[in-house]
Amino acid sequence: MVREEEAFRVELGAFSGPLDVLLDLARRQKVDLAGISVVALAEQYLAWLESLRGRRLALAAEYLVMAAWLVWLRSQLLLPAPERAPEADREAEGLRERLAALEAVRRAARWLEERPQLHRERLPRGAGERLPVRHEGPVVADLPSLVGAWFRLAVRAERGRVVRLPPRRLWSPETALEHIYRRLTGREWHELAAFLPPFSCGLERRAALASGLVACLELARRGEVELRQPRPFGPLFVRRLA
Amino acid sequence: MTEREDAETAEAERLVEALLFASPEPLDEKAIAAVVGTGVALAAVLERLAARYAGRGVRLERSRAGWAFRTAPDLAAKLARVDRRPRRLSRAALETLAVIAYKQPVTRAEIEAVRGVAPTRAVMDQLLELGLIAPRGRKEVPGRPVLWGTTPRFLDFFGLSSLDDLPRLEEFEEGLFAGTAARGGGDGDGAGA
Amino acid sequence: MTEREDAETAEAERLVEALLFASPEPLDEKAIAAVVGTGVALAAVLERLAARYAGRGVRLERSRAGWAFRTAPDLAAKLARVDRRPRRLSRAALETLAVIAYKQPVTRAEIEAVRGVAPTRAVMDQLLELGLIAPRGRKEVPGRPVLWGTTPRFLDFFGLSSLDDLPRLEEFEEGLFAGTAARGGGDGDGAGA
Repeated sequence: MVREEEAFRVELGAFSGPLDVLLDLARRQKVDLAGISVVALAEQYLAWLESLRGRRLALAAEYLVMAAWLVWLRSQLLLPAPERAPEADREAEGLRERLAALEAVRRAARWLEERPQLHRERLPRGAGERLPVRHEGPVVADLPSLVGAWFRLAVRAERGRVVRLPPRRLWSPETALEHIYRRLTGREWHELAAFLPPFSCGLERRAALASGLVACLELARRGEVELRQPRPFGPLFVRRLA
Repeated sequence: MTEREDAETAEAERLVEALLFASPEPLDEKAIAAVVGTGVALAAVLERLAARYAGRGVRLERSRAGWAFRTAPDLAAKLARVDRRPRRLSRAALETLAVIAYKQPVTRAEIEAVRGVAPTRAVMDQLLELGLIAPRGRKEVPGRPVLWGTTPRFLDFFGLSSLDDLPRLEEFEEGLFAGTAARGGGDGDGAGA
Repeated sequence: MTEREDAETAEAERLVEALLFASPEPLDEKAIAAVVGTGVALAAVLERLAARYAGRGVRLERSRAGWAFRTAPDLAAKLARVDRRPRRLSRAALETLAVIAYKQPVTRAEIEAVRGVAPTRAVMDQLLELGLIAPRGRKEVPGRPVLWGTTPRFLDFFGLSSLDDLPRLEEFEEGLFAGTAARGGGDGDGAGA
């Protein structure tokens, strides 16, 4: 594949690939393509290539592969018939056919080019109007989307209310530690909840409980208190060690 | 008018017709003259062209922006493309319906208070047309606004046997935030919803 | 035809006229029938409409892509500045398009075999973007290359009513082989032709 086609054309003029060059040279022989002399064509191609190299133009590999093949083909065709490689005549004929096919495609392309093209000779409606759409299909909705809509609204409403509340009161573990340590007296078990500040908001209470637990764990680590929880997720009890 | 003048006018009419057809915008007479040339009685050409299209499916219209072809207004309704594909309730309609379902009976103002925006006329009309909501009397406050509620068809539409089947946000909040203690009971509630 | 039928046909003609005027893209008879309804002899209506516009600045064209109004080609020179989108196809693009049109469905490798060079990415992109070609499945050979073909828009673009409007490729080859016997190669290699 000649990927460099576009870049290459700048250097080689209007040719898209070696076959294109050969077709152009063949047409300069001014005979029909079936009667074209492949030997002459090969020589013209090689001469053309030489002239490019003289101008130090970079050549794509494709052009050199074609050159190598033509050198071989020419040498074969110049031999007397009995000594030629049997495929040489076939190859020469194949080349003529390919050139004829390319020429036909080129003429077809020119024919297309000359058609009255859209946006060139035939203009479409410039200000197309968007026609209205009338929906007659059934309307569908499912329960999850209805419930989802409600939950989104409810949560948004809740958030809206939080903005109006005073900032959350949080009980830091340091405060909790000091508070519990000062109030924890005697040798009896006390429920941790008894030490919590009188927060009414659920979230603030839960946060304070967490801070209280952290404080108690720290006190236990220091050997100041011991902790007890009779059942999982049940109330926590704390008492001072002797 | 000589025969030649006649042919010229006819040719100018074709050109103006094509020009106005292909132009993305309306064209004023100056812009048309720039294409057609000044040797033509443009006003007469436009008049002839407008007359030719009178009563057709397309009309030549003149506005302040200029001349343009437009489909005849009486065809607008018939030209609508019919779309028979199922379509989902819009988000606005779903939200409005959800507020009515959960808070019924409610007034439009109460719906607006929850959603932040009032339901549009089109949304209310659609829900009414679908038979999902119905008026439930009036609220005895100044202005006596209509109270809205859901219909039996609403239950049908969403496959509910009663309004109690609608899951409440609180059930989920308990399950989500109250920790594992609440989980046992919360799960059972959820399954029934 | 009764008077009433006559009026109905006239009304259908107006409706089809408006519909086709409003659409920059061709509409096929199915799309037209979706708006006009099936109770109308659509083919006859379209025929009458096309006849009405014959010789005007705007013509009703028919192709496999459907029906569309287009400006008359003879006015092109004077309308050149109205449409700002004319884009010339490069020779490489036109040749590639010609190979696809004649040999479809065809792979890139097959296009390369004819032209001696593979179509570049830029050329394929341009043809795709203009909606002139489209993939037509894959060829069941190793690598399963994409097969390419032309679209209905290709017909509209070049003002063809169907692919049958393309001259046969052999017609373009005419003259290429003329006088073979007389010219029989100067160096002997042409003798076998």
